[in-house]
Amino acid sequence: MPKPGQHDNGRKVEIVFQNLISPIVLCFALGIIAVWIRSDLEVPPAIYQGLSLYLLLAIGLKGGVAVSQTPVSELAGPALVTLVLGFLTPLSAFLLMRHFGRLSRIDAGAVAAHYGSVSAVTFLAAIEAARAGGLIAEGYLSALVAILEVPGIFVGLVLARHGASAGKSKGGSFGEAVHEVLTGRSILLLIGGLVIGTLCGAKKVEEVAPFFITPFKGVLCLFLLELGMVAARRMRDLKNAGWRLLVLGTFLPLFHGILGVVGGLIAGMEPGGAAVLGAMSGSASYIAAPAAVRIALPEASPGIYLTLSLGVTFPFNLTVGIPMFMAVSRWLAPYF
Amino acid sequence: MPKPGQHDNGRKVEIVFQNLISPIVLCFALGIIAVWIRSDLEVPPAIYQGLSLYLLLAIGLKGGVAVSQTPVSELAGPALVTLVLGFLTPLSAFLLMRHFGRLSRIDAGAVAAHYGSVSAVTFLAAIEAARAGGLIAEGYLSALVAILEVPGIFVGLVLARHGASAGKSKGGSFGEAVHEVLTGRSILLLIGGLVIGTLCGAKKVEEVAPFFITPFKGVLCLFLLELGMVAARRMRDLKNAGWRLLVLGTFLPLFHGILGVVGGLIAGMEPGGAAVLGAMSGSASYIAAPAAVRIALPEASPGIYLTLSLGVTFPFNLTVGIPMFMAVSRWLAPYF
Amino acid sequence: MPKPGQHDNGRKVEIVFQNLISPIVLCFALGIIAVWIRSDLEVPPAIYQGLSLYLLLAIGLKGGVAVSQTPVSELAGPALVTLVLGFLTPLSAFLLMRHFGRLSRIDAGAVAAHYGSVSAVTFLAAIEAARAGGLIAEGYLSALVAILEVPGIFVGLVLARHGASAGKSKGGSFGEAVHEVLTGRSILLLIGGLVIGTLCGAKKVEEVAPFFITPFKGVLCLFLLELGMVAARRMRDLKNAGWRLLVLGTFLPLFHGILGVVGGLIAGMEPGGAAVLGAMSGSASYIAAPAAVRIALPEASPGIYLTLSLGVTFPFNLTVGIPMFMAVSRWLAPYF
Amino acid sequence: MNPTLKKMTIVAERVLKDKLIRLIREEGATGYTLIAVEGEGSRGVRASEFEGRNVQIETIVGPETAQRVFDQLAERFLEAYAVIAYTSDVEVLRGTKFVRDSPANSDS
Amino acid sequence: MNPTLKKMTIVAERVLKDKLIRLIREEGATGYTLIAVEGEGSRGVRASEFEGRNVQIETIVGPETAQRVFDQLAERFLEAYAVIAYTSDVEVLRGTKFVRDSPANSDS
Amino acid sequence: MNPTLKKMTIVAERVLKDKLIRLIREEGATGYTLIAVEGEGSRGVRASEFEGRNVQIETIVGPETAQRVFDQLAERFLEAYAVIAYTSDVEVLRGTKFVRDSPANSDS
Ligand SMILES: Nc1ncnc2c1ncn2[C@@H]1O[C@H](COP(=O)(O)O)[C@@H](O)[C@H]1O
Ligand SMILES: Nc1ncnc2c1ncn2[C@@H]1O[C@H](COP(=O)(O)O)[C@@H](O)[C@H]1O
Ligand SMILES: Nc1ncnc2c1ncn2[C@@H]1O[C@H](COP(=O)(O)O)[C@@H](O)[C@H]1O
Ligand code: NA
Ligand code: NA
Ligand code: NA
Repeated sequence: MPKPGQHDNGRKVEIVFQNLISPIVLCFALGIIAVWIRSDLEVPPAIYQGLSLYLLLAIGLKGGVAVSQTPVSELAGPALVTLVLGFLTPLSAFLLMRHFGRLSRIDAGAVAAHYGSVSAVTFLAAIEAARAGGLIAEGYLSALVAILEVPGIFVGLVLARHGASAGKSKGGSFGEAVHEVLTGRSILLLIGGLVIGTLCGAKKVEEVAPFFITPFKGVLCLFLLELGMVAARRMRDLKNAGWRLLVLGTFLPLFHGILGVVGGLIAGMEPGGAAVLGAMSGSASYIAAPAAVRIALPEASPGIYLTLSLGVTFPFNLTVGIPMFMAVSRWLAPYF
Repeated sequence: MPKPGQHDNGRKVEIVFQNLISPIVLCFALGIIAVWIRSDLEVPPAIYQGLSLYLLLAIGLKGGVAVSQTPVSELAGPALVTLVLGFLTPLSAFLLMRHFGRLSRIDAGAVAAHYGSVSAVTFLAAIEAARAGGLIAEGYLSALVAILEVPGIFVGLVLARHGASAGKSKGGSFGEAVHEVLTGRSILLLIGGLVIGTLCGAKKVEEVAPFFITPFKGVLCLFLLELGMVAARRMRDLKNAGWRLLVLGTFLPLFHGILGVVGGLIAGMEPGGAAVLGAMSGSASYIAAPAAVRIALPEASPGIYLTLSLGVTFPFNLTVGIPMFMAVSRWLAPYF
Repeated sequence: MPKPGQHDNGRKVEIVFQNLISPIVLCFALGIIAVWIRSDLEVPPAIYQGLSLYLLLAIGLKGGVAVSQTPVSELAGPALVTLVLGFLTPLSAFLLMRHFGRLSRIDAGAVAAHYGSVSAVTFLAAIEAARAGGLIAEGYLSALVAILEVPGIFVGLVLARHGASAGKSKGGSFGEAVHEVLTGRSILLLIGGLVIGTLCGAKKVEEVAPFFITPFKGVLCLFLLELGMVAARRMRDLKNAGWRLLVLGTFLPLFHGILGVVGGLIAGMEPGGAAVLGAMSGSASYIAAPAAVRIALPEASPGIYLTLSLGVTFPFNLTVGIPMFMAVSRWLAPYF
Repeated sequence: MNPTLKKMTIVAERVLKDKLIRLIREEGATGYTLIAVEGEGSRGVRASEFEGRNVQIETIVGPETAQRVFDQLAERFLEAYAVIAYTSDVEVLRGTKFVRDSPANSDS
Repeated sequence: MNPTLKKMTIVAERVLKDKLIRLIREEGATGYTLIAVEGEGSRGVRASEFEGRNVQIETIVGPETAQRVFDQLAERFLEAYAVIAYTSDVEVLRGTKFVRDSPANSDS
Repeated sequence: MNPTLKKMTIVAERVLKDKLIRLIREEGATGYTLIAVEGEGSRGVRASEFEGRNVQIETIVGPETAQRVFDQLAERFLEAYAVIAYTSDVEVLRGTKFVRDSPANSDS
């Protein structure tokens, strides 16, 4: 076992590089470039929706198979830690956004809902990075994605509502938002896939593996091409965001990420798994959260929460965050 | 060879279970649930059409390769039996719908056109069930799908027209319906794939297998997700259908299914193949038939024929019919 | 080594046949038939755009990997020859269209832009034909597609503009066309894929191979189904084209094709590679060129350039041209 | 210069697409625009998901053509199929392009 | 025979789709047609690409229903959401089909 | 309260999309809605299937903006490209939102 911190710098740089030069990251970059040079490239909305559907169902299936193969005793710790992260991270995001970021209660709650939830694509990129870096990431992590996706959104909404409930907000109802989140397509597909995977087990899922498992990473590339375009359009709004928000958009993923890594190691996960949990914890949702927030907090400004989650935190995690969580996890692992 | 009926019950239950706990059936269930909980899940129409296109072409290709490898002498019997089923089943459906179901001649003919034709997805699910149950199903069965698809529709239309021709019906012409059926996309893709597969043979189709063959079952899952949603929407109309139609919607598949199994065994097919032929015969079309009926019999009520074929018979076959045809075929096979 | 011309005829016929009876060509034929029999088959536009996106990115990726494995010294010759073809072929197309085809300067330039560029699908079909015929085609050929795609379009536009610049043309600006071509999605995806493939190298691209490489040929089949329909619609306009244009539509691919074969052999390519370069050189663009021409030369008639490139030259190459270039290349190779 | 014509909109189940296009062409329309739509009305009919959802056909025509198409729709399709149609007045850029029906040119 | 009704068009962010359909149904619309659209306005809001782009809802209604929907839109959605709405006069084939609102039948 | 404005509809080949959006923006439109359509007209032109089918642009504008866009279309695009355009009167919910053109505010 290497003494902590030893060859660390060399490896760290290498990991960063490994992470950046991958089809997934480069497709994201290609999407950004397409917007910058004003290309007429476009992924038809139907294709984009089809790809999301596929990715979410596939993540669920993989997670389900892993769950069916993991003893409950081994799952309990990580699941609990994930749940705790689902409550802690929106709270810290809310407080920082409110006091350092100077956002209104509504906007701070909206942002908190995003940072409390999880970005499935960041999760996937972290899984890949772990594999490329030779680290082991537990198969049941996809199940943790499902666990992490919901609570943070509710905590964010409750925080925002707490003051707003005094008659101010109209249009958005909390009940509807609950329904929206729980029946929303992303949760449905993720949980649906999870249940199907768990019920069917490895052998039966094997039969659909040539569609759901093997080509998965390639499909992710196509998806990231479009996501790059969306993020690039969001980045244009960065100039209106103010430096305080930009600082938080990079500090929050780091802070939550390291919380996640530590939590994962405490729960006894492998260094790779803890790093991935860090990436999940440090990521901000841009699928489930925006829809719920739009319903429950229509007065909150999407220009703030979407720009932060998609224009700042997502690319930050993809390029800096993930390799850093890997390095931190490697570095801390021997102490656990 | 097991004495007929011996371990039958144990196996039957196991087969039923095997059939129900599969990614395909569970994705169908997920679609149904999505509608029930009013999720905003939707498969974009373009994706759905793309999936159908893929499935039909792939079925054709596979069937074509099998045909190219099967001596004509071996094909002749099953093809003839299939043709006979294509005439018998719409007739029995018509008579039962007319006299027991108390439908008008037009509506009875419309329903007959659906039950006389075949549901490609039921066929596929049956193939999978056979494989999962360790039974052999002949490769040329896909070719029989193409044979079974057309005649039943015409018989149904002719039966409906027989009385209606007395000036009553306007708008829909039989000639147009013939054109619609024969040039309709489902037939075109199925026959087109069949011819391409036959001409190219196994070796050349091998080259496109990583797209058309290997991931096929996974694609089918996605398709069934949407089909579950469509069926669930149809099920809402069940309450208007009346108990007589519901009874027929489950009796017809059983009756036609057993006819198909017996026919298949007579033609010398393997027990698995006969069971699949049973499932085909017992299934009701919801791709080719509805379009043709809508053109030729616009007065017929889609609320009846679609609800029966998609809301009753399809889920019935998927869950009860197919395992039953397997069991019946196993049970009868020794007598042939 | 076989004496040139010896078993040639037998092999030639066999190659032609091999080329025609393939899933790719037959799917194209199925598309044509669908239009002829007025089927209601349609590939949803979103699917078609998704398929193009996939194909272009995949070609680029494959080319990039090949480039990363090829020493620059080996690439230089073929790249140079390709560039020369990119200038020669639009010029010859322009002169022939102007003087033999009797087109206006604008229309001749528009057609030249198409014949100077390259059809990615013809390239792919040629690659397949080479493989089926047991010939070796260099992996870096995809990179040459990118090199060949752009210059011919500009040469064509310049030729058309040369006279038109005298105030006549309005609406279309050359500058916009340059932007359109360089940022156009086809170039962006091709070059983007190329760069990603080169940067990532074989090992990392391997991870997305189950999506971008293995099923590629099958996806191509689906694409050709739609392309067959588009071409068939274009063929309807053939009667208005006049025999002079029809003659050129078959002469130009042959002429440019043989130029390409000879150029490839001079550059030291394998017979298979030279044949594919011939097919590229002989092909006419129908993705990048039409968009650029429509912007820069709106007065040019799409009825002429699209009908020629898609209704005449593409099917001609697919059925006659490619096998002929293979034969010519085999026949000439021993002399180099 | 910008003459007033009718914009006719027809929303119908997909299965009628080709027939409706033929109909409006025959009655004098010089063109049309097709939109893939979804919808719900009083009939709730859909031939099959596979056939796609509804189709909306928009065509700029002279008032006489509009009336003739209305009449044909009522006679041939309105009863048995899920179809609705309506017109509104539009002011068209270079409107002469859209009137083909010889006697109807002098639409009053 | 071809009575004049209102065609109301609502363009809104996708997330409102179900609510708006419920609203127009409740106010008396007998049906509607949905179109998937893209758009830009003064707010530039989009909940998420994943939710799809905007949705355009077109519904043929009597003038009273139209006014009520307008009022509801203004009260409940206009402020917080990206939504626009407008109406125009249309002449409808078999227009009786489109008026359901009992007292509003005699739209003045 | 619900002022009458113009709804301008432009149907054009895809390749013009960005130019047309820029045009209407420059002439004072505050927004627009885009629909992917198919169509046939007198020219039958399509740059390439790959580019997608036609595009329909709908924009709510004041009458002066509408006229200016009409003029620009006629001058710059009508001849060489497949494009049609028409306007109709619409009554808009909170219509002040849609009029930006400073001098044109008092559209007569
Ligand atoms: N009131 C309405 N407003 C707008 N579109 C309608 C309306 N009623 C029906 N439609 C459209 O017309 C189609 C057929 O209507 P129906 O014949 O009433 O089932 C529906 O699917 C809708 O797309
Ligand atoms: N002037 C306009 N003309 C046509 N559509 C518009 C206009 N303004 C806004 N829209 C549409 O309404 C949506 C919401 O607009 P807004 O609330 O202004 O952001 C936009 O995304 C457009 O689709
Ligand atoms: N009479 C018409 N009614 C509706 N749309 C039309 C009409 N004529 C042309 N179009 C649309 O405008 C596009 C261009 O027309 P054109 O320039 O005549 O080829 C067509 O592709 C149609 O989408
Ligand atoms: Na998070
Ligand atoms: Na049947
Ligand atoms: Na060329």
